[in-house]
Parts: sequence; C-alpha cells; structure tokens
Amino acid sequence: MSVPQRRTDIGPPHYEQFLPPIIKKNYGNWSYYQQLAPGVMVHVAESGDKIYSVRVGSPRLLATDTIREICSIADKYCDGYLRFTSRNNIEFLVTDESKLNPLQDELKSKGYAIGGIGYRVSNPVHTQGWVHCHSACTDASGLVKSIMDELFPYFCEKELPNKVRLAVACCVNMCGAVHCSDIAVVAVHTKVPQVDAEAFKNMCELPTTIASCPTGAISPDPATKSVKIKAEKCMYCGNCFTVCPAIPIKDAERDGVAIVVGGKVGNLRSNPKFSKMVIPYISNEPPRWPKAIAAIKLILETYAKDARKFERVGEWIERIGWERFFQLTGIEFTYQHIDDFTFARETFRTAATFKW
Amino acid sequence: MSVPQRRTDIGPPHYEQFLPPIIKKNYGNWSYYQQLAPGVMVHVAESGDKIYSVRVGSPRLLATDTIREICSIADKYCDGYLRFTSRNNIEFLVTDESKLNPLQDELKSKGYAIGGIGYRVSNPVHTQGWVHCHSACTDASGLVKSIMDELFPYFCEKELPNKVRLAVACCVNMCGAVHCSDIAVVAVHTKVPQVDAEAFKNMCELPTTIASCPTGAISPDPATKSVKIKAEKCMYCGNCFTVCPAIPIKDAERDGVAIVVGGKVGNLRSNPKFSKMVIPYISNEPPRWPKAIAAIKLILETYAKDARKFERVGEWIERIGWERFFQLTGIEFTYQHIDDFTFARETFRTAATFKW
Amino acid sequence: MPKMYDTPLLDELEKGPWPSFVKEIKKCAAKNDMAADELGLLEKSYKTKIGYWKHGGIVGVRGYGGGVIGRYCSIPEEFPGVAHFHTVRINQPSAWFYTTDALRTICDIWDKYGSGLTNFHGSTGDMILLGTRTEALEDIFAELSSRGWDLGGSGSAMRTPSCCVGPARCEWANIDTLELCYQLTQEFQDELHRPAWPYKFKIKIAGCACDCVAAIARADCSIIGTWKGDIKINQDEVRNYVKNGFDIQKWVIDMCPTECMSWDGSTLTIDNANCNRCMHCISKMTKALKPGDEKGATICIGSKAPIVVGALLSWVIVPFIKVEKPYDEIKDLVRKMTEWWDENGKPRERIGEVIERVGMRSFLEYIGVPPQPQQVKEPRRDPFWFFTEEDIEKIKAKEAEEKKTGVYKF
Amino acid sequence: MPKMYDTPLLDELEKGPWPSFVKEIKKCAAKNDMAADELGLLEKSYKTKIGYWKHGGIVGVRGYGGGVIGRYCSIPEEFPGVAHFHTVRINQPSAWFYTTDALRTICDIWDKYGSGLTNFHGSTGDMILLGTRTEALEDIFAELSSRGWDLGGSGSAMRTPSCCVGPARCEWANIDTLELCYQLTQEFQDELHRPAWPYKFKIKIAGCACDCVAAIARADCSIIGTWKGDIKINQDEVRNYVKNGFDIQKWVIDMCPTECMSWDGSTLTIDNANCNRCMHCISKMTKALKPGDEKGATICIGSKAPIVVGALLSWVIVPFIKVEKPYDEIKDLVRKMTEWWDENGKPRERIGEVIERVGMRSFLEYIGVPPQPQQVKEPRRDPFWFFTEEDIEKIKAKEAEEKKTGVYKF
Ligand code: SRM
Ligand code: SRM
Ligand code: SRM
Ligand code: SRM
Ligand code: SF4
Ligand code: SF4
Ligand code: SF4
Ligand code: SF4
Ligand code: SF4
Ligand code: SF4
Ligand code: SF4
Ligand code: SF4
Repeated sequence: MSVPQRRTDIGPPHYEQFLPPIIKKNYGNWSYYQQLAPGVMVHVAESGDKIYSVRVGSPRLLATDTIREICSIADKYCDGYLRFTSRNNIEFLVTDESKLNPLQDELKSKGYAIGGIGYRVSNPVHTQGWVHCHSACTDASGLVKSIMDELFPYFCEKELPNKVRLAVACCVNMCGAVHCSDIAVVAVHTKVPQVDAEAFKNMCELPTTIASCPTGAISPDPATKSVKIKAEKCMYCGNCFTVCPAIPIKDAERDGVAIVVGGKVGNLRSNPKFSKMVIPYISNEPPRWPKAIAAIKLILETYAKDARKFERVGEWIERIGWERFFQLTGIEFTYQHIDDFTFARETFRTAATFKW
Repeated sequence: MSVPQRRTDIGPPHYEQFLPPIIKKNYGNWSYYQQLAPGVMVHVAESGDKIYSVRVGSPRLLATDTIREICSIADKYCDGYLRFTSRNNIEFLVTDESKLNPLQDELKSKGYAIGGIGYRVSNPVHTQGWVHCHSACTDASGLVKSIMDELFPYFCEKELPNKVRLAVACCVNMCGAVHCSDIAVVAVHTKVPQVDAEAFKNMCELPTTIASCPTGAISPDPATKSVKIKAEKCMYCGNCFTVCPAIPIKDAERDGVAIVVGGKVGNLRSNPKFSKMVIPYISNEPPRWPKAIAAIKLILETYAKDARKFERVGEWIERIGWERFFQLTGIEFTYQHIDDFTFARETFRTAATFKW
Repeated sequence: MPKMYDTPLLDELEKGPWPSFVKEIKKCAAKNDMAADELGLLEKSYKTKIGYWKHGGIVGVRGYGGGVIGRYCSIPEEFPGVAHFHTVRINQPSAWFYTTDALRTICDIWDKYGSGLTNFHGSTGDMILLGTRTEALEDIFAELSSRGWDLGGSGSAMRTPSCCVGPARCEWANIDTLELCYQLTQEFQDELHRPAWPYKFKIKIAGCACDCVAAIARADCSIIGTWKGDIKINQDEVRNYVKNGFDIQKWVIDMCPTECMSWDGSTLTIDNANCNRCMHCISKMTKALKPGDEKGATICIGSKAPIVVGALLSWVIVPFIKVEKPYDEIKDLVRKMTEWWDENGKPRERIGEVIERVGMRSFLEYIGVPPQPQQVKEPRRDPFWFFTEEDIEKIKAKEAEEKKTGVYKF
Repeated sequence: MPKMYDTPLLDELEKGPWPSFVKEIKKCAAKNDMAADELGLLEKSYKTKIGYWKHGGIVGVRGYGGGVIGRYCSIPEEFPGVAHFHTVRINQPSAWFYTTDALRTICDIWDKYGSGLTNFHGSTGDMILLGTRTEALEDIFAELSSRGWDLGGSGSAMRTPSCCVGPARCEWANIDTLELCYQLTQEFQDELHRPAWPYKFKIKIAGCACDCVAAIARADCSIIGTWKGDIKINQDEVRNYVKNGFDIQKWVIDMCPTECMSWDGSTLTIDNANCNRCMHCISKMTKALKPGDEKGATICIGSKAPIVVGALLSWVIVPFIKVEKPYDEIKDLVRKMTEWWDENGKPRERIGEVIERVGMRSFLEYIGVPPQPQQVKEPRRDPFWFFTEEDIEKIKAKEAEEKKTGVYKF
C-alpha cells in the first residue's frame, strides 16, 4: 500500500465533526446537570433536550485494540460519539435514554470501571515513568494502578466531602499536575549525581551545565576538564542531568517518592493552591509501592472523616492548621518540611498563633 | 562641681524602685480593665485594688523643662509615679480616685492632650528626620504634628472600629514601625544618587560599596577609580549612601513621601501583617505636608465608614479586597504598586477571582 | 511471533479492580515486537528499580521541529525492539471529542507503523502514540496528515492548546472554549511546529472559574471564562433545594468567600458588586443560579512546573476581555506576549520567569495593558520602586494642578 | 543669650491642638546655644527641603563601643552650636516606669552638658538625649552611671531590650516581662556595650499575643507570652456582656479565627484544642475570659526593617518555653542563637537574613530545638530538599522495621 500525500500545518480537525447532533443543536445552551450515579450524569438543555454521559476509568495507556473495543461500544449505544476528559477518563455520550442501562451493563460485564463523577476520586493525572521517560525516578503507571486499586470504592461508589484530585509525577519536572493536587506523589532523587568526566567532555557544555544548577553547587573542575559538584549544596533536582547526560543522577536504591497534599486549581471558595510536601521520602517498592499507597489512603480517609462538606483537602487543612494535620495523620514533621529554598521566607510562621 | 566616679556595665536601674506601691502589691494579679474615657482607664486587681491611668499625648521630642513640668504634675496627683508607653505617650498613674478629675483639669488647663486609649488613633511611632538624622528624606516630627493636628478628634474623642496605629519613617531604614502599621508614611528618594569620584577614593571601599546595592546597579568605574551606577537598575534605596558618604542621594525637589497601609503587629484574629504601599510619591511640602495629610485622612475616614467593628485597617481591606480599596478611596493604581522586587511572585494575583 | 517475557512483577499489576496498563501492554505485546520488548524492559525496571531510557535525540518529520519525542533505550542489545521508541504527539481535537471512525483510523495507522501503544491523552492534551522507529516517522506523518490530523507541539515552541468541554456540554461555559482553542491552534501553526522560542509556551482554556483543564496551574497562557453583571437567581429553585434538605446557610452562604450572600428563609440575596465569581454557589445549586450576562474571559500568564526556582500559578494580566469571533484581540495579545518573551527571555526561561526577572511593567507596557489592582493580590510591601522621569513629571504636574484647583487627586 | 532665629515655617507647627515639638525646641533654644542652632538649622531644612547632617563619626565613652550616636552638622560655619550634636542613648528601666526624682536627675545632668532636648523615648526604647559635644561625653557618662544609669546599645551589638507593661498593670501578662527584660539586659551587658557582632540584635518582650511592644515586627528576638490549657470562662460575666448589648455572635464567635467558639444564647463554649490563643475574645470580653493556666512564651526570631531585601516578621522557633527565674534556659538560648549568627553571619547581616541564607536546619540544630509544625505556616511546596546520609539511613531503618512489624510509621 502506498503512502498518501502529506500535508503540513493543517492543525487538528475541527471539533464540530465530532460532536453528537444533540450537542450541536444545544451548543452553548445547556441549562443544568444532574448526577444520576457515581459515573452517570445528565445535562439538560434550555430546549429540554438531554444528554447522558457515562464515565469510565482508563489506564490512559491504551492498546489500539482497547480503543477499538471502546469504539464498538460507542457505536452500539452512542451513535459513534465519545470523548475523553481532561483526566483521561472515557465519556460515553448517550442521547437515547433507553440505551443508558444496557450500556452500563455491557461496560460492567466487560470489566470497565464506571465512576469518577462528583465528589469522588477521579483518574490520577500522571506521566510516563519507566515506561518511556529517561528522567523517571519511578514508574507512574504502576503507582497509579496501585493507588486506584486501593481507592477504588472512592471512584465508583463512596462520596467524599468534595472532589479529590490525585496526580503522580515520575520526576520533579512534574509533567503531571502534582504541584496543584489534593494528594499526589512526586518521585525524587536523593543522591548527589556523579560526574562522568570523560563523557562530559564529549557531551556537555561547561557554562550551560554550571548555569543549570539552581543552588550554585556546580563549579568547573579544571583538573578533569569537567565539573565538580559541592555535595552539601545539591538538592538532587536533576536539572544538571537534564542539560548534561554525563551527570547521571538515577540511583536504584535512593530514588523514591514523596507525598504532597493540599493543592487545587479551581477558584471556588479559595484561591488555587500549591501542594505542600508531607512525606519527604518513601523507597520505591515496585510493583505496588505499599507504603506510599498506605500513606495516601491514610490522608484521604483522615480528610473524609474530618473535613466539612464541600471542603477540598487544602481547604480543610488550612482551616484546621498544618500542625493539626500532622497530629491527626500522625505523620512525622522533619527538617525536610521546613523550606530552605525559594519560599522559605513565605512559609515560616510569623505569628504567635498556632495550635498545640 | 566635680564629676562623680563613673561605673560601667551596671545596666538600667531595676524597675521595681519605680513602681507605685499599689502596683508592687498587685503585681501579676490584675483582674480586668475598663476604659472610663478616651484617655482614662482603670485596672482592677484580684484584690479589688484599683489603679487609674491617664494618658497624655506627647510630641516625644521633649524639653527638659517640659519633663520637669510633667514631674510636678505627677508629684501632685500620682505620688511621683508615671510611665511612658510603647508609643511614647505619658501615663499618669493615679491610686487615689479623688485625684482623677483634678488631674485631668490641670492637664487640660495646661494644654495637654488626653486620649489615645481604646479604639482610637494613638501617638504615631516616629523617628528623627531633619532634626537629627543624616539619612532623612523628610522631617518626621513635622509630619507627625501635622497628622495629629488633623486627626486630633480621633485621639481624644471619636471611636474607630479598632485601634489605628500610625507611623512615620524618615527614610527606608524605617526606624519607626512603618512596615507593620495601619497607616504610615515612609519618606523615599526618587532620584539615582550621584557618585562623587574624588570623595569616593578617600572615603569608600570598592567591594563594600558594590555589595551594598541590592539590585546590582553599581559597578566599578576604572576610569575614575570609583564606581558608576546603572540608572535603570536603581530603586533609590540609599543603601550605597549608607555605606559610602561619597554617593549622596538626597535631593530637595525629588525626595518625598509615600503612604503605606494595612499592617499590624498583634495576633488577634489575623496574623501580623506588613503594610502595603498605596501612594508611591507625594512631594515634601513642609511645614505641613497638606497632601500627605489629606491622603491619610481620606484612608482613615474610608476605613471608619466601611469597616466592621473590631476590624483593623488591614483586615478590612483584606475582606473587601484591594481592588475595592482603590475604588472606595479613589486612589490611582500605578505601575509602582506592582511589586518588581523581592516579593513580586507572592503578590501577583493567582486566581481568576476578584471584584470588578 | 514477538518475544514472550516472564513478568512476575508486572503480572501483579494485572490484578485489582482498576483497569490495568499491564494488560494493555500485553495486548500489544502479543502481536508487536516493540510492545513485547517494552514489556520486558519495564519488567526489568520493576526488578532493578531504575529506568533504561536515554536522553532523547532530535528526530522528527521534514519541515517540522517538533511533534516527536525521540527516545532510545540504553540497553538496545538486550531489548532491540525498543532501540528506538519515539513517541508521536497528535494534536487532539478541541475538548477531546471523537467519532469512533476517527479513532479507528488512528488505530489502524498506528498498528501499521508503531507499537500499538497509546496514551489517551498526554498531560498537555495530545494524543500520544507511544513507540516507533525513526524510519517510520515520515510515513506515519503522511498517513495522519492526509487524513486530517497534524502533529502537536514539543520543544521550545507553542504547545498544543487544550480546553474544557465548555459550551458543548456544560451550562457554565462563559466562552466558546472549543472554537477559541481551535482558532488559536490554527493561528499559531508555525510556532507550534517550528520551535523558535526560548522554551515551551502552553495555552489552556477553561469556560469558567472551575477550571476543569487546570489552566491556571499548567499553562503559560491561561484563559478562563467569566462574566460581568448579576448572578441570575431562580428563587423557586432555591427554595426547592432548601426543601430537599440542602443546607443553604452552611453550604453556600457561609462558604461564599466574599460573604456577599444572604438567605432570609425564603429569598436568596447576592450583593453582586462584592461577588468575585468563584463559582461555588453556582456549582452547588446549579438549577437555581446562573452566571451573569456579559460574558468574557480573564487572561492569566505564567504557570509552570517547579523546575528550577519553584512552580508558578498564572498571574492575572487582563482581568476581562471579550471573547468573540474572529478572536483577533486575543490572537494579537498572545502574539505580543510571546514577542516580548522572545525578545527578553534567555534559553529555557518560561514567560512567567521572564516577567518576574524583567518586571511586570515592561511586559504590560509592551502588550498595552494598563496596571490594575485586579492584577495583584496586594500592592507591594517594601519601600523600593522605580520611577521613570515621565512618571515624576506627571506627578509633579498633577500636584501643580491640585494646588490650583484645591482638589487632590490621589 | 542664645542666637534667635526667624522661624516662620516652624512657627506654623506651633499651632494646632497636638503638642508641638517646635515649642519644645524653642523652650530649650531660649536658654541653650545648641538648641538654638538646632532650631535655626531645622528651619533651614524646612525651607530648603533637605537635611544638613553628616554620616556619624565614631564617638563614645571609654571602654564602650556604643551608646552614643555621633552626629556632625554639614554646615557648622553657619550653625556652630550644632557642629557636634551627638545623641546619648540611656537604657530605660523596664516598661518605662519612672519616679519623678529619677527623671529630674536626668534632666539636670542633661541641662548641664547637653542641649536640653530629649526623646522620650527612642523607638528601640532608650531614653534619647539629643545633642551634645564630644568633650562632654565622659562627664555625662560619669554623672549618669554614678546615679545608677547606663548607656543603651548602638552599632553592631545587642540593642537595649524593651518590654510591655505586663504584670505591672495588665491582666493578660503570661510572663513577667519586666523582670525578664531586666535580667536579659543585665546578662548581655558586655554584648550591649561592646559591638562585636555582624550587626544589631534586638530583643522585645510582650506579655501576650496583643504584642504591645511590636516584638514580632521590630526585634530580632521576639518573646511573646502565651499559655497552654483552657481559657477560663466566667459564664455570668459572659451573660452580663450580652445583656449590656455586646453582640457576642458577631463580635466574638464570628471573628474567632479558628471558629472554635460557640454561643447557645446562655453558655459560651470554647473548643480549646483548636484555639490558637489569638487574644481576640479575651481582649474584647476582658471580665469574662482569662488565659489558661500553664504560662510560658513563644520565641520568634528575625524581624527587621526592609533594608535591603525586604522587611521580615519574626519566625516561630520555640513554640513554648517556660519563663521562670533565673531564666537560664532563655539566656542560654539567646546566647546560642547569637553564637550561631556570629559564626555564620556576614557584616551587616541580621540573624533572620542568615537563617534564610544558611537554612533553618543549621540554626535549629545548633540551638538544639527540634523541627515542629508550629514553626511554619505550611510545609514547603517545591520538591527540592536536602537529606543527610544519616537522615536516609534512619528512614531506611524505619522502613526495614515496618516491614517486620507490618505497621507503618509515617
Ligand atoms: C469532564 C470535565 C471537563 C473536561 O473537559 O474533560 C469536567 C466536567 C465537569 N466539572 Fe470539572 N471537569 C473536569 C475536570 C476538572 C478539573 C481539572 C482537574 O481535575 O485536573 C477541576 C479542577 C480541580 C481542582 O480544583 O483541583 C474541576 C473542578 C470542578 C469543580 C470544582 C470543585 C470544587 O468545589 O472545588 C466543579 C464544581 C462541582 O463539582 O461542584 C466541577 C464541575 C464539573 C461539571 C459538573 C460541570 C458541568 O456542569 O458539566 C462537570 C461534571 C462534573 C464531574 O465530573 O463531577 N468541576 N473539574 C473534567 C473531568 C475530569 C475527570 O475525568 O475527572
Ligand atoms: C500601654 C501599652 C503597653 C505599654 O507597655 O506601653 C498598651 C496597653 C494596653 N493594650 Fe496594647 N498597649 C500598647 C501598645 C500596643 C501595641 C504596639 C503598638 O501600637 O506599636 C499594639 C499592637 C498594635 C498592632 O497590632 O499593630 C497593641 C495592641 C493591643 C490590642 C490588639 C488590638 C486589636 O484588636 O488588634 C489590645 C486589645 C484591645 O484593645 O482590645 C490591646 C490592649 C491593651 C490593654 C487594654 C491591655 C490591658 O488590659 O491593660 C492596655 C490598654 C489599652 C489601650 O491603650 O487602649 N493592645 N497595643 C501601649 C500603649 C501605646 C499607646 O500609647 O498607644
Ligand atoms: C508526555 C508528557 C507526560 C505524559 O505522560 O503525559 C510529558 C513528557 C515529558 N516532559 Fe513534560 N510532558 C507532558 C506534559 C507536561 C506538563 C503538563 C501539561 O502540559 O499540562 C508539564 C507541567 C507544566 C509545565 O509546562 O510546566 C510538563 C513539564 C515538563 C518539564 C518542566 C518544565 C518547566 O519549565 O518546569 C520538563 C523539562 C524540560 O522541558 O526539559 C518536561 C519534559 C518532558 C520530557 C520531554 C522529558 C525529556 O526531556 O525527555 C518528557 C518526555 C517523556 C517521554 O518520554 O515521552 N516536562 N510536561 C506530557 C506531554 C504530553 C502531551 O503532549 O500531551
Ligand atoms: C534613634 C532611632 C530613631 C528614633 O528617633 O527613635 C534610630 C535612629 C537611627 N537608626 Fe534606626 N533608630 C531607631 C530604631 C530603629 C528601629 C525600631 C526599633 O528598634 O524598634 C528600626 C527597625 C527595626 C530593625 O531593627 O530593623 C531601625 C532600623 C534601622 C536601620 C535598618 C536596619 C535593617 O537591618 O534594616 C538602620 C540602618 C543601619 O543600621 O545602617 C538604622 C540606622 C539608624 C541610624 C543610626 C542611622 C545612621 O546611620 O546614622 C539613626 C541614627 C539617627 C540619629 O541621628 O540619632 N536604623 N532603627 C531609634 C533608636 C532609638 C533607641 O535606641 O531607642
Ligand atoms: S515527570 Fe519527569 S520522568 Fe515523568 S514524564 Fe515528565 S519529565 Fe519524564
Ligand atoms: S541535581 Fe540539581 S542541585 Fe544537584 S548539582 Fe544538579 S542541578 Fe545542582
Ligand atoms: S528612618 Fe532613616 S532617616 Fe529616620 S532616623 Fe532612621 S535612619 Fe534616620
Ligand atoms: S540607591 Fe540603592 S539601588 Fe540605587 S545604586 Fe544605591 S544601593 Fe543601588
Ligand atoms: S471549566 Fe467551567 S465551563 Fe468548562 S467544563 Fe468546567 S465547569 Fe464547565
Ligand atoms: S460566585 Fe462565589 S463569591 Fe460570588 S456569590 Fe457565589 S459563592 Fe459568593
Ligand atoms: S502585650 Fe499583652 S500583657 Fe503586655 S501590655 Fe499588651 S495586652 Fe498586656
Ligand atoms: S483566643 Fe482567639 S482563637 Fe482562641 S477562642 Fe479566643 S478568639 Fe478564638
């Protein structure tokens, strides 16, 4: 089969061709929505038209065959229309109400996880990990799978005070949304990288490498015509490795994960917030990272029990205070929790008011 | 008269010798206080004993003769005991209730200003100014006098939602408490200092001078053996002048004052807060700085009208939002209000929520 | 027949109720050599707790500088199937709507040239085709583009814009997120495909302050729908909520961040001048409350991940802008913003970092937006700021004027 | 007869109800040459809008490095009376209590040797005697010290500590601010009089969170009284307040920052575990509420004015410390803190700035205080932090232990 003629700079197809007719008709004229089940909602238009969405969890990493299977289901119940959400879930768009139950039945029978709508845990935003990225200090897919197996009831059934947004980033580049998530995992190095002086000469530029270090830990090493790293200044960010492959930082025993909590991106009630670090290091324990998963569950369930309705994790913690958060969860407070980098000044407590 | 024998490192006299007997007796055993008038309060001890304090405004800069006058009044009504407050007011300490009214009568007849207790404007914390400091860009005493003449009713009579703490600093060293005051004046330079290359050689050190500049505006000038200043990097902090007198920064037409608001130091309700700049520049207009005084009055009265009971200025503004503050006061928002120094990142708005 | 690896560790991850990515890899591994070696390699990583990928080399398609992430295995002798394992980023359609036909087309192409593995979607928004060889890239591109698909962004370029479902299925959309996303993507095709900037530049568009695409946290340019005018209240529906057990006082009135709502037992009142349009009340009482009538967007700039001096959330730059076809004002603004950044930025410096380093004033002056209190949480606190000579002249002129009129203009 | 200057501008400042500093200067100017020239010089500054003082030279008294601020006029030809115009800082007694006798003694000495002008008080807390000549300093010091007074601090030294009125006249004092202030001042006499540190170091002591000496904003070491245990409620007095029109709901319950109070119409309840001891309720209902029983202090470190990278408020270092005679624990702590600062600080670097630059850990380890959540508003946000090898070893050991016990210790 001959390859067809290429075209350039055409951009993506116009979305209109992918919209179900009922959406085209009621575009911009929706009136309200209602959640019918943990994974089912209906949007009602001003016109009275209704569209049902059935949301299904996805591992995100999909085989083409799985996509084809999803497509046949969508053909059967959704006139061939479907979408993905900003958290990588699949949404089956149903116009014909009578198809709603059969669709769910078929999905269930095929092992799909229906849920994630409303005040639940949804699909964690995540990244490549050992599956594909050279920068990874852990595997994102395995962590996500392990987390969601453990928190499964909170996806497809149990309600929480509000949405809980999880994320996993496999290095501090944070291609996920870890920096503003309710609860998230970020993988970290904890060992000073080693300079391969020979390789350095061939692969790296001196000024760029030195400039890459945010703490000024790197200086020229005239003896080896490469660079040296002042160990006590290095906080293992890996930025030197990003610009210079001759400074490997990965370390099987020392790479691990940290847990951060309390971020959000929406503007409801309180401003978008950054996540804050609560557990600085847990060793990588593939295939299931049991300690990391236990930590997440602990935090989630403490939140579920203690937060007020509609409070996000960060809002709950800010109301009760971080000192109370550490008390309620029993998580140890260490030197690592105290900022000694960019935001130190903003995070030190400047008031005599706190709780015992 | 021969000079007596000096002693060293004796420290201050022990305070106990200056305490009225009733205070010694009830030391640490006070039960409650009550405000009886804008400048009069009583403290009641567990024992039932009472001590009355009559507070009188002070220009802080006192002639010895005035101190002697105060002393004779204290002898007459207070058994020779008095104190000064942390805001430089004078407190007459009265044990005998029957002396309370005569004391006040005498104070009034001698022109003393009784007031400042409770939810009022108290004596502004202030500094030396042209009276004594080489660093001054304005005169603090004149500003304070002009402010307090204008706000006098708020010292000795009218109530406000809470205390309003004023301060005046005559340069950005801020020897006053400007950085955490409800409403304050800080004097600023607005012109790049000029280097006197000749004087530099005799009086200044090159590395110290260069290091003194927080924005890195100063570099060596080999031609003149002194330094040069990159004008567009200079924000007129005067720190170079502090370490090197050969870089004069004072300028009669360009020195002036800025108004800052919203700071506080107590922990009640909300954390201690820094003041924020609301008017970046008003020309020096001795002897009465009418525009600066009008600005302060405008802010104070907007607060008085709009704040809730017990809200401090900063708490009021944070509740209504800074955008509303600028609207209510009609103060212009300029490029100068937007931080471009240390805290820029913390002050930019990171939420889609604000008021129109 | 692809090689079969023993994967005891990964097999663990086939268990449990959440859909398993291992099953996905195995599906492909059963018929594709690349996928098979990917499986084996991943098992090895699980065993040794370390990854085996090298820094990406520069690979791509003719005339484009991005859209493909070059990836090579560091132990190709052991896993030749993933010696090359590049990913292809395909620009997704607005809000990730598809027809099954369209998806099948992509699957077919991918099965033909790649591993069969995909990410639906990457966290910037692209469809990610995971794993192919350099030689296949031109063909893949020809197949895709001839069928109407184009590559997404990578490298120091405009990145693939994305948007929330917006007016397509959401009652709160203040702007047409899908069309705006499409138009901006088209407008910046050159910038998207040919990296020429200091670093990456991302655009995300949300229809309201719920921000369902995390625009404010994950896009250099965050466009967020909003409104002016009063929130529309259907009092009957309000009473219905209350009748049905909704604790309006506790859940709405007391949670309103601006304290601008009140409920007297039968009527809900909103002091709209003080509402900051946070969406809490509207989202919790969707039948009773609707956004106001004058629609537009807030444009915020600068968010990014933490490398290396700390994560940023986007900063409000344009508090309100009309969002109307053909979106010229927004296109111009994005162009001016990126121009300023390109002129002032150092390599690997995101726009937010440049604004922080060079100063907001320079940026605002260049793009022609005046300073406004909405841009800051609070004014600066320390007594250091810059004046131009003209600033001072203006102030002095104003003061002279005030002397004449006797009226101060602060 | 001192020279008489024409002072039309300053005369303006004799008008108005607030006490006039110009009148004060004139009182002295009438009989003192220095004061007369100070008046003339100040009038000149008012006319020309500029000051006429030079950088201070180093002047002082034998054996002391501080306590006197040298000041010279830049136009001594014109104003010879203020050619020298040094100020003498006298260490005030705790909480600024005086007898009239003591004050008169000081006035007499000052009239004899100085301008007669004073500041009651300087903003660090000292009595300031404003304006004398170098030759007079030794005599002034001998006169003062022989009568029990000593100089305050200046230069790169411990500065004169100060404190609020506390137990002397305030029902909320949790600690004996006056005695602690006295004891610390005595303890650090050498450091106070002989500048040997990188920069100044100030101590301020407040009896409670009202912080009536602005300790948290204006002292490198801020000691603030507080308590553990329940707030004591006198319910009868509570009801009295309400009866007298005090809106307890609006003014106390709703303003409590931790939302830990409730009022059912007859009884006030406080969830003390959640109270952060802000003092709002106690200060507004002084007869009804009293601090809890276990008294102590919070020690915060670092506040300072904005020069040059921004003002600091003090940071909580020791959340709770007992404050009991002879205060050895506090003295030791202050000594350790200043030692660490002295070892790590560069010239003109305040302790807060050094902590920020070198890191809180080094400081806490040196002074022997463990990390505690009370020290921070929130934990760090960005994913960068340091470990020592021992930190990691400890974690690994803990994990090994957990493997054995099956119980996680987070
Ligand atoms: C489908 C999706 C948009 C899309 O274009 O794909 C979407 C759709 C809706 N969102 Fe969202 N949100 C979606 C991602 C988000 C995100 C982004 C993210 O998680 O990365 C956020 C910001 C989260 C944050 O703040 O960190 C988000 C914050 C919200 C909120 C705010 C919740 C809060 O109170 O903080 C609402 C309002 C609510 O649920 O009451 C909301 C409400 C809704 C509504 C009810 C809007 C409507 O009337 O249609 C939609 C269904 C709700 C649901 O899933 O519970 N949506 N929503 C996204 C589904 C992701 C998923 O599969 O789980
Ligand atoms: C005398 C003095 C202490 C001293 O050792 O000299 C003092 C004495 C009292 N203060 Fe104060 N405060 C004194 C400076 C301060 C300061 C420091 C300052 O202004 O620089 C503050 C912190 C201000 C800030 O937060 O910026 C201060 C914040 C308070 C507060 C908190 C007010 C609030 O709600 O924010 C109270 C409680 C109250 O008034 O309800 C208070 C209460 C009191 C009480 C009622 C305490 C008591 O029961 O005796 C005293 C009389 C109150 C009054 O003057 O209204 N005092 N008070 C100071 C008088 C200064 C003056 O002459 O005006
Ligand atoms: C594929 C993807 C993760 C995923 O699994 O979804 C990804 C993968 C990589 N990202 Fe990313 N980033 C991806 C979304 C993000 C996001 C999230 C977003 O766009 O919403 C972020 C955080 C937001 C931001 O832009 O700051 C992100 C922040 C980074 C950074 C840090 C940039 C910074 O300024 O801090 C790097 C480092 C770099 O650029 O050198 C990076 C670099 C990388 C590289 C190119 C690392 C490298 O040099 O090889 C990764 C290639 C992995 C691979 O093997 O395919 N990636 N990256 C995402 C793109 C898919 C897509 O196009 O849809
Ligand atoms: C006298 C006094 C102002 C007053 O009128 O009350 C004062 C006066 C001076 N201060 Fe101050 N400071 C005075 C309290 C303060 C305070 C307030 C406080 O202590 O509560 C501060 C802010 C808090 C702080 O310490 O940061 C203060 C922050 C400064 C600074 C900035 C220090 C910094 O780290 O940012 C300088 C600049 C310097 O040290 O070079 C400074 C420098 C000066 C000098 C020595 C300027 C100089 O180099 O000549 C001033 C001498 C003026 C003079 O002619 O007498 N003064 N200075 C105060 C001391 C009186 C006393 O001992 O009681
Ligand atoms: S977070 Fe790091 S390891 Fe993970 S995909 Fe992004 S760059 Fe790669
Ligand atoms: S890992 Fe980061 S901190 Fe360490 S040397 Fe490299 S760039 Fe510097
Ligand atoms: S604020 Fe500046 S000018 Fe005023 S006394 Fe302090 S150092 Fe001198
Ligand atoms: S005034 Fe300040 S910013 Fe300007 S040159 Fe001097 S030290 Fe630098
Ligand atoms: S951001 Fe707003 S408009 Fe867009 S999907 Fe979410 S709720 Fe709807
Ligand atoms: S949108 Fe937010 S601020 Fe506005 S009324 Fe509703 S809850 Fe209050
Ligand atoms: S700080 Fe507290 S103890 Fe000291 S005077 Fe003020 S209210 Fe009283
Ligand atoms: S002291 Fe403050 S936090 Fe504690 S109960 Fe009173 S108002 Fe609430």
